[in-house]
Amino acid sequence: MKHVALFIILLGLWLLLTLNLRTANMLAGITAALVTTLFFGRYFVTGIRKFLEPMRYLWLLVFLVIFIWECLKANFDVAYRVIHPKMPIRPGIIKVKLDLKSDFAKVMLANSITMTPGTLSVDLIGDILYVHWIYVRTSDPEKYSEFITSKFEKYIKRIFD
Amino acid sequence: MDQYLIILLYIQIALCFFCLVRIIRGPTIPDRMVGIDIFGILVVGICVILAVLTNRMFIIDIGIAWVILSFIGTLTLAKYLGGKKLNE
Amino acid sequence: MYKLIPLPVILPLVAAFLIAIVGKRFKRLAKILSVLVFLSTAVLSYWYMVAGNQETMLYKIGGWEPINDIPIGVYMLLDPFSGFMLCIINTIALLSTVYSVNYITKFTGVNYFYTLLSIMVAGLNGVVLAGDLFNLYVFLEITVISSYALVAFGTDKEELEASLKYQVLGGIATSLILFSIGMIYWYTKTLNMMDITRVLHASGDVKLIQFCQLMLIAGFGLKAAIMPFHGWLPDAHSSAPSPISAMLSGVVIKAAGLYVIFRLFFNMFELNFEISVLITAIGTLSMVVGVFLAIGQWDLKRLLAYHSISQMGYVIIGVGMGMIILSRQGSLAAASLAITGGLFHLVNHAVFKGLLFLNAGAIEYRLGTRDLKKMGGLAEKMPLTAATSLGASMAISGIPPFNGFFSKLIIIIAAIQARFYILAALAVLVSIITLASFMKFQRYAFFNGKISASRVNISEVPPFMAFSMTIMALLCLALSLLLIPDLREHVLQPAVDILTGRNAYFINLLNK
Amino acid sequence: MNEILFKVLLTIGVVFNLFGCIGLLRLPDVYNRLQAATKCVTLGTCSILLSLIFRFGFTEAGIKALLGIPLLFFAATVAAHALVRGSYHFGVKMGDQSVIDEYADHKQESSQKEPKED
Amino acid sequence: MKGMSIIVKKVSQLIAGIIFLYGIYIVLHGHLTPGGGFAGGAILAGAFILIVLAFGTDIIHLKHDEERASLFEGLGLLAFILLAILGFIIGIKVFFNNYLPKGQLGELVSAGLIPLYNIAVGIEVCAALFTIFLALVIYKEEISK
Amino acid sequence: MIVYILCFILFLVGLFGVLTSRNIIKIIIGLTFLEISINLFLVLIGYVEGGQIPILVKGSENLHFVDPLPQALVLTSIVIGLSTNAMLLAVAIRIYKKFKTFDIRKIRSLKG
Amino acid sequence: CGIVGYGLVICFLLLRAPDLAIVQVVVETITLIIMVAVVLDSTREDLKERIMIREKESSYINTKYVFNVLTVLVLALFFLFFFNQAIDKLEPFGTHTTRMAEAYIENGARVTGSANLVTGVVFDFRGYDTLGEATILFTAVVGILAILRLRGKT
Amino acid sequence: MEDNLTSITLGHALLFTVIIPAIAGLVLFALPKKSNRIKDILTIAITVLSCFAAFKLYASVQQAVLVGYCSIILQPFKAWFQIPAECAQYLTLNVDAMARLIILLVAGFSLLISIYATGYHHAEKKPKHFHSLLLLTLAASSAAIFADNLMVLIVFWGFLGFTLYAMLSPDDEQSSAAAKKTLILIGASDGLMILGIAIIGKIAGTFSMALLDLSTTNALTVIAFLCLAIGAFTKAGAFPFHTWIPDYTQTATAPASAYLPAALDKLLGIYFLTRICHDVFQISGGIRLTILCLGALTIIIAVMMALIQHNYKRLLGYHAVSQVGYMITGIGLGSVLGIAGGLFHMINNAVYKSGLFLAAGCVKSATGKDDLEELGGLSKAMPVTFICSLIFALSISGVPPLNGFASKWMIYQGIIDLGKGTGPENHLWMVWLAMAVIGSALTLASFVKFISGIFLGRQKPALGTIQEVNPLMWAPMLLLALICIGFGTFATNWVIPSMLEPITGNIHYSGLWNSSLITLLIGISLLLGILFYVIATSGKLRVAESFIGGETNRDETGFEPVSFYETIRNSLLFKPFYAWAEKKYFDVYELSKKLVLDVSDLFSKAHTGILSNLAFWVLAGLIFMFLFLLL
Ligand code: NA
Ligand code: NA
Repeated sequence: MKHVALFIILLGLWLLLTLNLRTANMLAGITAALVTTLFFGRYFVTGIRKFLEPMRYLWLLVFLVIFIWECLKANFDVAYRVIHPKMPIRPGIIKVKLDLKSDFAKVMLANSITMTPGTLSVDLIGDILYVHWIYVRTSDPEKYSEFITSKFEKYIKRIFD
Repeated sequence: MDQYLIILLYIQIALCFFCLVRIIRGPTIPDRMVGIDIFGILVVGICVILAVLTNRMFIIDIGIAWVILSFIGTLTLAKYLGGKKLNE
Repeated sequence: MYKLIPLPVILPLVAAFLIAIVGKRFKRLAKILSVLVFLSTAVLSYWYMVAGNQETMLYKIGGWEPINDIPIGVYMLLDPFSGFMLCIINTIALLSTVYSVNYITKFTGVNYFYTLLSIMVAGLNGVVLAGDLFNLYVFLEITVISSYALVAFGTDKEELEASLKYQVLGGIATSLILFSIGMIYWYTKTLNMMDITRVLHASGDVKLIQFCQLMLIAGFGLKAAIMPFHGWLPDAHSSAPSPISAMLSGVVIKAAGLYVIFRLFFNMFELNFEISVLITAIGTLSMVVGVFLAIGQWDLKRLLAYHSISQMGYVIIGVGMGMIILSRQGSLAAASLAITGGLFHLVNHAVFKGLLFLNAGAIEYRLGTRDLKKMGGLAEKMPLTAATSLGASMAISGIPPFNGFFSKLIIIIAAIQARFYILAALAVLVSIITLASFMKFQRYAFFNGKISASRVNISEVPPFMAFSMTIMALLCLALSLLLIPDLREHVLQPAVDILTGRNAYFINLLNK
Repeated sequence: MNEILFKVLLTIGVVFNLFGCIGLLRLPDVYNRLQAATKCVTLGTCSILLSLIFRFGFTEAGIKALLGIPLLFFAATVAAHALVRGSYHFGVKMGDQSVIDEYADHKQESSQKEPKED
Repeated sequence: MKGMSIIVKKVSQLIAGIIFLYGIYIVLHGHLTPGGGFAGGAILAGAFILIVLAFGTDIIHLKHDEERASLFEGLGLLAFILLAILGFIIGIKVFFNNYLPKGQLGELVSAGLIPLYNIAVGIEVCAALFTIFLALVIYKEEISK
Repeated sequence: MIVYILCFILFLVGLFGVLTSRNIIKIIIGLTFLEISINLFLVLIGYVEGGQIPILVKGSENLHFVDPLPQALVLTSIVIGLSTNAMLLAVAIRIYKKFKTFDIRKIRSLKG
Repeated sequence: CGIVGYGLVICFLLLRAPDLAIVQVVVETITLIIMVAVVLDSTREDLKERIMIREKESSYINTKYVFNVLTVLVLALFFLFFFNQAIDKLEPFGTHTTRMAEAYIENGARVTGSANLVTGVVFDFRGYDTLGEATILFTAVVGILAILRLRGKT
Repeated sequence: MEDNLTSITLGHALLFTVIIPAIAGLVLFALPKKSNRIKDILTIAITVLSCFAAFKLYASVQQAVLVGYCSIILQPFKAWFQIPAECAQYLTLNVDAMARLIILLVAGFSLLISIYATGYHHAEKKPKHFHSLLLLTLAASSAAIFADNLMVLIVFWGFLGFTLYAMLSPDDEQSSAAAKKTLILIGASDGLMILGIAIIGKIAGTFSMALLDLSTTNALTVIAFLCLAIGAFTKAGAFPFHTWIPDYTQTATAPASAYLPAALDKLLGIYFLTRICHDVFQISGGIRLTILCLGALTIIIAVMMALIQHNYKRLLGYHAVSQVGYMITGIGLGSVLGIAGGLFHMINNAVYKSGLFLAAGCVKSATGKDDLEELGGLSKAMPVTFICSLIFALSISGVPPLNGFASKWMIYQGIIDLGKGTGPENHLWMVWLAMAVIGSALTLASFVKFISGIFLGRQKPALGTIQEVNPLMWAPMLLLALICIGFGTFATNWVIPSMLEPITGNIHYSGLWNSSLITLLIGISLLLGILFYVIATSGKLRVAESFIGGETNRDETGFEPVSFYETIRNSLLFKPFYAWAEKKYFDVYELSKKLVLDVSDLFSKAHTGILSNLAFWVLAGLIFMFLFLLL
C-alpha cells in the first residue's frame, strides 16, 4: 500500500519535473519511480488511507492560507526585532503540551510553529513540545499553548490526525 | 529589466557575505553551521536570478540540489552535535 | 600489439573491481586473480620489449582522429622508454604480489589489499603510458591515493602518521602539478604532450615555462622524493606493508616521479641548461644527504627508505648529466652514456631495493620488529633471507658482480668523461657510505651474537615469500648482463634514444 | 502584469533575505539567530521561487520552482529544529537575556534516568 | 547508531523518496543539463544517508548495508569499464568508443553511450559516498563500544 | 590578470594554511583551499567574455561558448579532491583515536 | 569550513560553469558531512573545553610560531612575485582562445550527441580520464574501508 | 708472444684458474651441507689442477720485461663468440712474468690452504661455504691478475672484497664488527679505485694497462694515482688503511686468515701497486716520497701495535701489516733493486705469514685459546708446529739465512742506493733505513714474545692434554717452512735470478754496495731486538705491582693486568700514542665513522617529524629553485 502510493506520487513528480510524455521519458519515469519505491517504499509515511479523504485537502487549503499569513507576520516580526536598535528580545525555552494523536500531525505542527512569529521547535518528546520563544510574554506555563499552538492545532488535527 | 535583476543578484551575493561573516566569527560550531545552512538557502535565490538572466532554466536544479544537500549536511551536523547521550 | 596498449591499465582495474565485488565469496580469488593479471601485464610488456623492433605507438583512445592536425582525444604513448618502465613496474608488482600471498596473512582485510595493489599498478601503468598531461595527472592520483591507503594498511600509530604526512605532502604536490598543467594549458591551449611540444617549439615564453617547470619539478620531485621534497618518504616507505614498500621504493617513486620528470623535461620541454643544472643539483643533494640520513637509522625499513632517496639521486645525476650535456649541445655519446647509467641504475634499484624491502618484510614477518638492535643471528635461522639480502646489499653498495656496481660504474665514468669530477667523487663517497650502512644492516640483522632464547623457533619464511626473494636475488645478478652490448642495445639503448631524441622526437611523432 | 508580480515577489524575497541575514548577524546567540534567519530566508527564497511562476508560467522551470517550495520549507524547518536541538545538547549556552529554560529540566531528568549511558 | 528526533524522522520519510527521484532525474539528464553521474549519484547517496541519519540502525544492519553498497560500487565501475571495452568485443576495437547511435540532440535517449556511462557512474558514486558514510558511522559505533 | 593573481593568492592562502596550521583539520582545509584555487584557476582560464554556458538548448544555437575543456578537467579534479579529502579525514579520525590529538606537533612518532 | 567551497560554486555559476557548480555543491556537502561526522564527533569534548578556555589560549603567542608564520608569508610573497612575472605575457582574463577545445565546441554536440558539451567531453573525448576519476573515488572508498578497520594486524 | 703454444697454455690456465674454479664454486654453493667430504676432495682436486696449469703457464715463456709487458686477446673466446669490437678491448689479457708468477703463487696458496682446511675443519667450526669461497677467490684473483683492462680488473677485484667478507663467517659481536669493518674499508678503496680508473679513462682514453703510461704531472693524474694506490694499500693493508687486518685476523678462522689477508691480498695489493707505479704511471718525486713515508710508517706503527698485543692472532695481524711496509718501501724506491726486493718480500711474506697463521690455527684448534697469557710450554706437545713457527718467526724477523732476511736485505740495499739521488726523498734515505731496521728489530722482539708465550716457559696445567694436530694441517706448514729455508738459502743463486729477474730485469748491485754494511744492519737489528726483549722482561718485574689495568674489554688492553710489554706501553714516549691508538684516533675507519655519524645526526635532527616542517621544505625548495634561476 505504502509502496503503491509512493510510486504514484513519484511518477507524478517525474512527469511534472520533465513535462514530457514521450515513451522514453515515461519509461524512464516508471523505472525511476520503481527503483525509488524499491529502496524507500518501506520508509514512506504510514496511514496512507488519509490521502483518500477529500475533506482533509480542503482543510489543508484553509490551513495554508492561515499559515502563509502567519509566516508573513513572522517575517515582519523578525524584521522589527532585528532592525530595532535595542533588539527587543526575551528568549527562553518553554514546554507545550500537545493535543494531537498521530506523530505526523505533531511533526507538522512543530514545523509550522517554527515558521510562525517568534517561535522555534526545539524538541518533541511524547506529547510535549519544547519551543524556543524569542520573546517570552508570560511566565505562566498554562498560557503558553494559547500563544503558540492554538492557531494551528485545530487545523492540523483535521488535516493530518 | 536585466539591470534590475543584476542589482538583486548583487544584493543576494552580498547577503552571502553576511553569512560568511557569521561563519568566520563563530563563535561556536553551531553558529557557523547556521551560517552555512542559511547560505545554502540564499543560493537558491542566486540560482533563480541567474537562471532568469541567462535564460537557462536548469540552473534551478543546482539550487534545489543545494537545498537538499545542505539539509542533509545540517542534519548530520545536528546529529553529531547532539552526541549520543540524549538520543531518544 | 597496438590494440593491446590499454590492457596494462584495464586488466588490473578489472581485477581490482572483481576482487572488490566477489572477493568475499571466493577466498582465493584475490590472490590468484592479481597474480594472473600481473603476470599477463608483465608478459605483455616483455613481449613489447622482445618482439619486433620496439616501435613507438600512439593509441588514440575513443578513436578520435586529430582535427586540423590537433589531437582532440586522449592519447596513450607506448615507446621503448614507457615499455622499459612497464617491464619494471609489472615485474616488481608480480613478485610483490606473489610475496604477499604469505605475507599478508598477518593483516586483516586481504581483499582490500589486493584491490588497492591492483589499482596502484593500473595507475602506474597508466602514468607510464599517458600521452596526455591531464591523463597523466589522473593516473598519478590513482597511484598515490592507493598508495596512501596501502601505507596506512596496518592501521597502527606509525602507519597512520606516515600516511597522513604522505597525503598532505602529496596533496601539495598534486596541487603544484595541476596548477602547472593549468598554466601550460593556458599557454598552449592543448593537453596533448606532443602537441604542447609543438606549440612550445614554435614559440616559448621562457619565464612562464620555467615557472611551470619548477612547479613540475617540485610536484613530481615530491612524488619521487628528491631532496627538499622527500619528507614523507622515510615515514611512508618504512610504515607500509613490506611488499608495498617494495613497490613504493622500487617502482612508484620512479614511475610516478622520475619517469615523468624525464619524459617531460627531455621530450616535452626544450632542454634548458639552468633547469638541467638544477635537476642535477637536486639529485646530488638527494644522493648525499639521503645516505647520511640513512646510515644513522636503526629502523631497518627506515634505513632502506632513506637509501631510496640516495639511490634516486644516482639516477637523477646520471640522467641529469645527460640533460646538461645535451642542453649545451655537447657530445651525444657522452650524454647517452650518462643517461644509460641513470636508467640502468633505475632498473637495478627497482630490483635490489624491492628485494631489500622484501627481506625486511621477511624479518618483520618472523621477528615482528624492524629495530636492528633487536635482531641478530638470523643468518642461521633464515639462510635464504640472509643470502638474498646479502646479495641485495652488495648490489646497492656497488660490489661486483651485482648489478648496482655496473650502473654506478657507468654513472661515475660518464661523470668523469663529462668532467663532472666532483659529482663522480660524491658518487663514490655516497657509495662507500651506502656500503657502510648496509654492512650495518647485515651485521645487526644476521650476525652479531646468538639468537635470544625466545627466538629459537624462528624459521625460514614460507615458500611464496622465499620464491619472490629468490627470483629477485637472481635478477640482481642477471641484470648485470645488461652491460653486454647486445642486450643493452635491446633494453636500455632504445629508451635512452627516446630521451636523447629530445623534443624533436615528439614533434616527429605527431607529424608522422 | 506577470512581469510586475515577478519583480515584486523577487524584490520581496530579497528584502526578506536581507532581514534574515541582518538577524543572523545581530542577534546574540545561536537560537535567536536561527529564529530570525530560518524564517526570513526561507520565506524570502520561497517568494523568489514563486516569482518564477509568474515569469515562465507552468513550464518546466515554473513547476520545478513550485515543487521546490515545499521541499525548501521542510528542509529549512527541520534543519532549524535539528540545529537548535543539536546546539542545545552540544552545550551552547543561551544568551544572557534568556528568561526561562524548561528544556533543561527534561535534560536533567533524562540524564538521571540513564546514568549508565556515558 | 540511534536515530534522530521524531520531527526529523517523519519529514525524512516524506522526502527521502523525492530526493532519490530527483537524483535519478539529475543522473538521467546528465547529457542535457548540468549534473550527471556524479552530482546525481551524490544526491542518491544523500537520500540513503538521510534515512540512516534519521532512523539509525544497529551495527549489524549497517555492516550489511555497507557490504551491499560497496558491492554496488564495484558493479557500477565494472559496468563503466565494460561499456568502455565492449567496443572490443563487438568489433570496434577501440577503447572508449561511443559506438551506439547518437540520436536526436537534446532528447533523453541520445548521445549514445553517455547516458549509460552516467548511470554507471551514478551508481558507483552513490554507492561510494554511502559507503564512506557508513564506514565512518560503523567506525564510530565500534570505537564507542 | 588581476583575477589570476587573486586566484593565486587563494592558492597561497591554502599553502599558508597547510604550512602554518598545527591542527590536522586546518591543514586539510588548507589543502581544500589549494584544490579550490586550482579549480577556479582552470575555469578562469577557460572563461570567454560573453561566452555562453556550454550546454546547447533549443533556441540558442550560437557558437560562442566558454571553453568546455577546463570545465571537464575541473569536474575530474573536484572528484579527485573529494576522494583525497575523504581519505585524509579517515586517517585523521584514526589518528585522533590513536594520538588523542589533532596537533601535528604531537604526532611525531616517526622522526629522524 | 565549507564556505569557500560554496563560494566557489557561486564563482562557477558566474563563470558559466553550471556543471561544476552542481558537482562542487555536492562535493562540498559530502566533505562537510564527512568532516562533521568525523571530526566534530571525535573532538566534541575538546571543543566544549575550548569554548571555555578560549580567551586564555588566544592571548598566548609563541614567538617561534610567529617566526614560522612570517617566514612562510615571505616565501609565499616571493612565490606570488614569480607567478606575476610568469603570467606577464599571457592573454588577459576573458580573452581565451580555443585550440584543442575548438573541436569540442564546433563538433562536440554533433559527434557525441550530447547537448551538454562538458558531459560530451567528460564521457566521450576524455572518457578515459573519467574512468580514472571514478577509479579514484573507488580507491578512496576501498582505502577508507581499509583504514577504518579497527584491527589491522592479526 | 702470440704463438700457438702460449695460446693453448694460456687457454688452459684460464680454464683451470678462472673458469672451472668459478663454476665449481657456484656448484658447491648449491651442494647440501652434509657433503663436506665431497667438497673437500673436489676443492683440492681443482686447486691441484689450477696449480698445475699456473705452473705450466709460468714455465711456458720466459721473458724479462718490466716495461712494455705483453698482452694478448683471449683467443678461444674470440672463436666461440662473435665479440663486438667494442668488447674486444675488455678481453685483453696480461701474461707478463709478474702476472704469471703471482698466479702461480695464488694457485699454490689455494692448494695449500685447501689441504690445511680439510684438516682444520675437522677440529674447528667451519665457515659456511668455505670451499666455494676459496674457489671463487681463486678464480677472481686469477682473473684480476690476468686482466689487462682496468675495468675488468676492478670487477674481479671488487668481488674479492665480497669473498673476503663472506669467509669471515661472522657469528658473534666481535667477528661481525670485524667483517663489517673489513668490507667497508675494502669496498671504500674499491670505490676510490673506480674513480681513479674513470679518471684514467678520461685522460688517456683507454683502460688498458698495456697502453697506459701516464706521467703524474697534473693534479688529475695525481688524484687518479692516489685513488688507485689507496686501493692497493687497503688491499695489502698498509698504513693508514690497514686497520681491518688485525680485526680480521683476530676473528677469522685460521685458513681464512692465512689465505686472504696473509697471502692473497698481499699478493694482489702489492701486485697492483707495482703495476700502477710502473706500468700505468710514471711516478714523480712527491709521490715517491709519500709512498716511502707510508711504507716507513706502516712498518713502525704496525709493529709497535703488535708489541702490545695479547691475542696472538691479532699480533700476527699487526705483523702482516708491518711487513707490507717493507714491500711498499721497496716498490716505492722505484729502482730495480727496490722493486725486486719488494716483490721478493711479498712472496716471502706470503709464505711465512700464512705459515704463521696456519701455526696459530693449529694452536687454536689444539687448545681453543686465543690469548698469549693463557698459553705456554707447548713446544713439547706440538713439536712440528713449534719448529715451523720458530722458522717463520725467525724469517719474519729477518734472521739469516731465512728468506725474510734475503728480501729485507735487498730492500735495505735499495734504500742505500736511493741515497745517491737528489730529490727530497733521496736525502731522507737514512730515515727510511732507520725505520726499516728498527721495524725489523721490533718484529724480532715481538716474535720472541710470540714464541715464548706459546711454546716456551712453563706449561699451563690446563693445557696438559694437548697433542699435535693432524698431518693434513701440519704438512702445509712444514712445506712453507721448507720454502722459507729454501728461498733464504738459495736466494741469490736461484730464486732471484729465476723468479724476479724475469720481472724486473737484471739486478745489478751497483754503487754503494757494501755487504758488510748490510751485515752490520742485520746485526744491529738482531741486537736491538734482543735488547727490547730484555728491557721488557725486566720491566715486567718492575711494573708488576704498579700497573692497573683500567680499561676493560679493550682489545689492546688485554685480559690480564700484567704483561711483558706494559713497560713499552707505559714508557713516557709511547704512552700517549698507545692511549690514542686505543681510542682509535689512528684508525681511518673509526675516524670517518665518527665523522659520518656526526653529520648523520646533524641531518636527522632536522627531521623533526613535524608535518609543517616537511611541508615548509617544499615551499622553501621551490623558492630556492626560483632564486637559483633568477641569479
Ligand atoms: Na703501460
Ligand atoms: Na710507467
